[in-house]
Amino acid sequence: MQNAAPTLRLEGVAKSFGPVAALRSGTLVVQPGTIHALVGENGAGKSTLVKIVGGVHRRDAGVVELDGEPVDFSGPAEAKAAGVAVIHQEPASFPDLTVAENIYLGREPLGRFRRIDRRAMRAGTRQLFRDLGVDLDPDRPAEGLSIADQQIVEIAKAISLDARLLVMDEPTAALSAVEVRRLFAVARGLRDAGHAVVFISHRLDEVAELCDTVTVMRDGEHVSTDPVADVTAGDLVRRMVGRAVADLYPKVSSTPGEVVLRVEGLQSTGTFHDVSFDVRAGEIVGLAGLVGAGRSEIARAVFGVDRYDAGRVVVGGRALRPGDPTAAIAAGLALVPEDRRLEGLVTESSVARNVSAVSRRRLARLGILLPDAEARLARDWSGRLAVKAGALDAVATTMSGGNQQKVVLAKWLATGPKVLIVDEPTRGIDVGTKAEVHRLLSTLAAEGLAVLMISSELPEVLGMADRVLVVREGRIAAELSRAEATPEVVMRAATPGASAGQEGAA
Amino acid sequence: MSALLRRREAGIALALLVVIGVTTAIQPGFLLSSGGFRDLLLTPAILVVLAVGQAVVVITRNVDLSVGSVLGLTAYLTGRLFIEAPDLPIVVVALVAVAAGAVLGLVNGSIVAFARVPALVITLGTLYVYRGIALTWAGSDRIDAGDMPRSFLALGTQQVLGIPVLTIVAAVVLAVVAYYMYTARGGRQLYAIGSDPDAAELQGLPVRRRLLGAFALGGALAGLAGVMFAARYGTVSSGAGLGIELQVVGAVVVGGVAIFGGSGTVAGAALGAMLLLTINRALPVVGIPDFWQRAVVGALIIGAIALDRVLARRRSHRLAAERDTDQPGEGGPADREEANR
Amino acid sequence: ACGSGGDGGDGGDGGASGDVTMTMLPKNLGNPYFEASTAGAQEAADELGATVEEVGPDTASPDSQVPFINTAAQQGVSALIVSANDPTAIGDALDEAKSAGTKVVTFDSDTEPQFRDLFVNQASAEGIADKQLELISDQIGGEGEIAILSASANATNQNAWIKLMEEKLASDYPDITLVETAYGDDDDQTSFDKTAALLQSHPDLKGIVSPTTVGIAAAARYVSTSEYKGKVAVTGLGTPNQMREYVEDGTVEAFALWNPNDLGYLATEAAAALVAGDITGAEGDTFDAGRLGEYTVGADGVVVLGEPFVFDKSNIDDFDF
Amino acid sequence: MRTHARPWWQRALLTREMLTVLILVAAWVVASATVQGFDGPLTITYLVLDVAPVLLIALPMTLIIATGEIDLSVASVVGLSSVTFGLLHQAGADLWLALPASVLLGAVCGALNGALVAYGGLPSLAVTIGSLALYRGLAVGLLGTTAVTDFPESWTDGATEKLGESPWPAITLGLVLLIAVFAVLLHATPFGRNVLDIGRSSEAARFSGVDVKRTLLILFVLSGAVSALAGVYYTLRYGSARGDNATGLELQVVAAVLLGGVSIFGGRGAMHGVVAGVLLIGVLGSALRLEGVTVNVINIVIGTALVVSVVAPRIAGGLRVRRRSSAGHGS
Ligand SMILES: Nc1ncnc2c1ncn2[C@@H]1O[C@H](COP(=O)(O)OP(=O)(O)OP(=O)(O)O)[C@@H](O)[C@H]1O
Ligand SMILES: Nc1ncnc2c1ncn2[C@@H]1O[C@H](COP(=O)(O)OP(=O)(O)OP(=O)(O)O)[C@@H](O)[C@H]1O
Ligand SMILES: [Mg+2]
Ligand SMILES: [Mg+2]
Repeated sequence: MQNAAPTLRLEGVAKSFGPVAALRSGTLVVQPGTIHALVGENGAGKSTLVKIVGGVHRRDAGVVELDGEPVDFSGPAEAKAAGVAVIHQEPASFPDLTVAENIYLGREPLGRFRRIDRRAMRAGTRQLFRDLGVDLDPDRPAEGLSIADQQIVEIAKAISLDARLLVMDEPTAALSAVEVRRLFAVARGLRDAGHAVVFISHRLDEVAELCDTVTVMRDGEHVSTDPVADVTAGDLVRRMVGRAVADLYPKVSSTPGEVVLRVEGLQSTGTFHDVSFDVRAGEIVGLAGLVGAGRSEIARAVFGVDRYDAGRVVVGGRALRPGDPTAAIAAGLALVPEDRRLEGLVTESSVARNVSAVSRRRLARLGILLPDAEARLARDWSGRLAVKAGALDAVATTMSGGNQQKVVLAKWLATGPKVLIVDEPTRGIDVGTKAEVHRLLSTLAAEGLAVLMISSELPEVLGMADRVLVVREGRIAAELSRAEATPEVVMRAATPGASAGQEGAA
Repeated sequence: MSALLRRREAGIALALLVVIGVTTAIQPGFLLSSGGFRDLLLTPAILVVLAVGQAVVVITRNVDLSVGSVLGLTAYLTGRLFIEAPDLPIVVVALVAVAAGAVLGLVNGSIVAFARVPALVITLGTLYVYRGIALTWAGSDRIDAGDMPRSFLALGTQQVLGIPVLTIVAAVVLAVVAYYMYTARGGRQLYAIGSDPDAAELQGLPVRRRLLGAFALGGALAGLAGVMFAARYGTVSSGAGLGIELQVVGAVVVGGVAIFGGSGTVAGAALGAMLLLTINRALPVVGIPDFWQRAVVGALIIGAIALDRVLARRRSHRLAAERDTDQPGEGGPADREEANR
Repeated sequence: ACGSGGDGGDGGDGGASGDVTMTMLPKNLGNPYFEASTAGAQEAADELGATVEEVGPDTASPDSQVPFINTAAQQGVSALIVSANDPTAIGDALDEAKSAGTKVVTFDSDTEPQFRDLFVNQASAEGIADKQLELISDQIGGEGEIAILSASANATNQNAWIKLMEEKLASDYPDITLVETAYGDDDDQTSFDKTAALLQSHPDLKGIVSPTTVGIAAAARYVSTSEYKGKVAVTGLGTPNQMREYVEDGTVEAFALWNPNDLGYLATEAAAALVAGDITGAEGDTFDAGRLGEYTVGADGVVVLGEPFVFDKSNIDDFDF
Repeated sequence: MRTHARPWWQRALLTREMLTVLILVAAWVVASATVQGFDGPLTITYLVLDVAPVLLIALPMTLIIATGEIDLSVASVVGLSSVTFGLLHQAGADLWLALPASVLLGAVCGALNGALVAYGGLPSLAVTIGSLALYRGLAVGLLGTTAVTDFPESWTDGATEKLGESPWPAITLGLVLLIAVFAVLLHATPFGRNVLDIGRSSEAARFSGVDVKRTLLILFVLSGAVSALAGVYYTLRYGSARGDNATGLELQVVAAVLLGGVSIFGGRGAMHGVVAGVLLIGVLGSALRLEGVTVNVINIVIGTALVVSVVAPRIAGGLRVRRRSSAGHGS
């Protein structure tokens, strides 16, 4: 159809972070005047690809061309100058600056004597917001903006660049329906003006509605590229998650025992509402849902690192003091958090120190903690979990993501918990290690541990859980038995758009 | 936000007015005598200039503890220049001292920006080094009033239309820097860097260049403060400005500049400096022995930081509450259905 | 010289004629008053064939002199000549030095008597107090409010003079009231600002007495450029070089001081006499102090330089220190 | 799995702290050989007596900086405790009562700092600049121009008394004991591990059940109490309780701790490094003074050492990283 060079062409682009290969072979061709969808599971490498296009990361290998010209950006400023506007998945706004300043930072309209023309800036911001149909005060600080509003600001910023290529990494994850419609209108306007747009979303209905072409990625590699009209949502899901599930999920069946964890009417204003469920000994309960649905917040509140407004958490028959992780640990809770590098591990510390982090008090004799006791515990647990590290005093930063994850698991298992909450236990972990982690969880459950597993990877939830709770927009939208839980049913329950018409049918 | 900040500065200004008002009521000469009025304006001039420079550095999430030593060095340099080269015009001498200050600031800035090491440690180190250089150079020598030209010393006390020259200098510095911080792209970028240094890199801002600029400006203003010191006090020994750094940081903090960068204004810092020194002068007048002054100043600093935090908490609570009313729990899905039809 | 100095010190009074090493320790460096006294010490040392080295802290805080006293003791210098920042804080260190064989002479500002062998006093405390009251009384016409601008709140010598002045005022000058004593910490800036505060808090102030060279210069500078010039008298103790400007422009009529050069000279001569064993510091001991003639040790081991000298427009240009 | 990647001697020697220790040893050896009077017995006596306050305060300061916070009010607490001790003595209180009372007051001062930082969430740098002025102001205000000096000789002598015929002051025993206590606290207790974890990632520590706020509060209380103890020592050593005692000491303490290899960002630090850092500043000062070098040059040397001690590892580290990445590029 087009003879001109594509606006963006990536061929075999690769990027690794230490041992993690985030992108193995990224391939993407975006024609001018089209909206191109990029879909794939969590961790498929979409954001990494986007960051390379936006000059945030430098690729390890492969080709990147803009309008047929090879480019190699050394920084975001260069990409911007070359006409690439990117809305990143995690917006980085400056909380102390006003909304308008955030949008125009570094390229403020100048008046006389090269001074910032605030009136023009405000007017420009208003116009942008009018186009997007939102009502935001350009003069309010970015601090305290909701994720949705932050996203709007990012979108406005990107649009105001009037770039030839606009990349949007999950821009709609937090937007309301009205905002989404406005955004789509703006995106179509850009397309019709001949700009190229890349659109990333986990919502396949949005893809169908907005996009012309769709590229599927899996495990850092390109899977397929088709006109949207030629593929069904079912095809896309299959391509995204299609892999040999049998090996990956060595589920050992067990008979659930007593209820160990009971959550009653948990509520945190603006985040989740009326969340009630329980987890039995020997049972793996999966918590499925879209990114941003509030599953992590629920887990954090249960464990006590976040406060909540109402409800209670009962472990082994006794209510926990809210907001007190120490009490939760004493009661037998363990949380393997979502963000390994920030919350799960003290990355600057050694394996031994990390493994013993929670058990220290118990290890100490007369208040003195002997290095030997620490080393013994660490050797014991890292052996059982087959942690691969040079030595026990290897610093956690030097380890692969999978091994880091095992260290976090080891740390919590060493406390002998009754309930193990794992949040995205295999995010960013290679397939082999993934299977090991699954086997471990399965075995532990079989030994009587109660496991609450949050995962954005459907196959993982379906392959591992005895029961699946689906969270949608901060509420438990469905509870499914292992038999009931098929990818289609879970996806429909989880997706705000898809649910209404079809829930009854499921 | 500017409305809130304006309120913050208005608060300090109000406190300043209250202090002046109460003191004047007890001792009318504090404000109403010509000397009282002059000192009210003149005394804070040097600290204001230092606070303006420090505020710019603190806004970028750094700090410069070496300003007292830079002041000492440049004040002595000023005197020395008058002795060594009596024919040099005053303006040239002042410019040389300011340039020297800028260079010293640039040294700090380069180490911080290029080696990516914490400014607190580096400027603590250069605090010792610069002071050591001043001591080595000056020894027991002291610049006396007689060593400097009358016309220069006159600047220290002279008034134009009833306003002391040094106060005018401080006001001009404040106006220029405030204008830059508010209206220039570079100024806003300094705020952005302090607000979130990583995001600033991600946005492709010239972080290094801006940091160098901020430290150089801080140094240059400390140099200017050195010149003002020489003019005002008429004597300079190697100890000039000893220990003033904590007072400067205190003034900046009282003035509402967050120590972790990104917020606050130079005008606030200047008001903070005026408030601290005016309180200092007011206490003996209202009958509190001057021994207690530091305690009052310390309580004031702590109170100011705590107040800032309370205001910030209240603000973010309010913003969060707004968010909740914007997005009622049921609204989202309903809207979405509608959109998808 | 340094090397053999260490040996010489061990014997105490052993080899005075040999290598006599002395350490001059002013309150702090960067003070022209002490620059002059060190010059005097140097002159005396040259005449005696001894060596004198000036060391000192950068601030006049109570404990900052201690490491330098310790160093002198380690070096085993023959004598230590010190102007004390605090009457007791350096006492132990001086004791240590004395027990290592070092002779200790205080000058300008004394410690408690047991810590030193000799105190070379610039003038008797009474003499200094009287002279300053005489000056201020003359300048304000014998009546009105006055204030004192002192050095640091703990300065021994200043506090002694201030106490004597207060007593004398009560008894001999009934029409003069002392309304406040402020402390400028011997810091230009502080003294300057304190002068401003004094003038403001006391609108009827007629005169300021500053018994410290830093204070009087700062006070004079403030007054010289203010509305108070010619209305408020400034006097006290100052050096001619610092005060010349203000005497010439009429801010200051007259002020007093001894010659700090002579003070350093005398202290060094006294120290040498101690080292040589000519005197022990007992009352009635006499020694020859070079160009200054013969001096006698008074009660409590005090040697008095002489009466303070008054500088005014007529004579100030004859001096350069 | 092996417990350690490198043999013990490498682990012990190739550390940032050991660098300070080695420089200290080198400085000592060079000074003994070349500086007249340095090898005498008085050197040790004076060194211990002079560094004692800095050393004492540096112990809790190490823990505080290891969490990524700072306490600039320590010298003012020294002053305030000195004044309290003096006033209590003047009021006729027994010194055995005045001593714990002063230390308790220091703990209260520290608790105020700690509460504001930990529970108020305020930046410690700003808070303690404020309390630096506040506590000093109280100290100076309480005593005014006066000083309390008439302490019983048995007490003042105790501060400088030597152990028998040796050059070591008796307080050495107390110092060594406290160093040992703090070293064990930091290196061999769960509490110390928590402290370092907070410095490295307070978020991860919180997720591991560490009560970050309580830990910070405890550290500031410790800092206040030990500073107050140093204040009593100061008072007795100089025989003089004054409001301005130890003015400016806070920057010396911070400089010594950083020189000892503690990271200002927190998470890294060892007691032997800090002790060596404190001693190094003492030895340099002592040797340079004996050489007749004046205070100005000593300032320059200390300041330069501080800058170099943070920049040098950074440059070395940067080079290592760059070399590794360029190697990766080649392969
Ligand atoms: N800082 C914040 N301010 C406002 N809202 C927030 C903030 N963080 C999260 N939220 C909201 O809270 C909800 C839950 O988000 P969260 O990312 O925890 O969900 P999740 O289901 O755990 O997703 P993920 O798969 O990414 O872990 C979302 O609606 C999000 O918009
Ligand atoms: N800075 C980094 N360091 C180490 N690993 C990283 C880094 N950034 C991404 N990864 C890893 O690279 C992989 C791909 O991540 P990426 O963010 O590109 O996925 P994605 O497709 O955008 O997923 P999502 O849909 O959840 O946004 C993941 O395994 C992730 O953990
Ligand atoms: Mg992504
Ligand atoms: Mg989550």
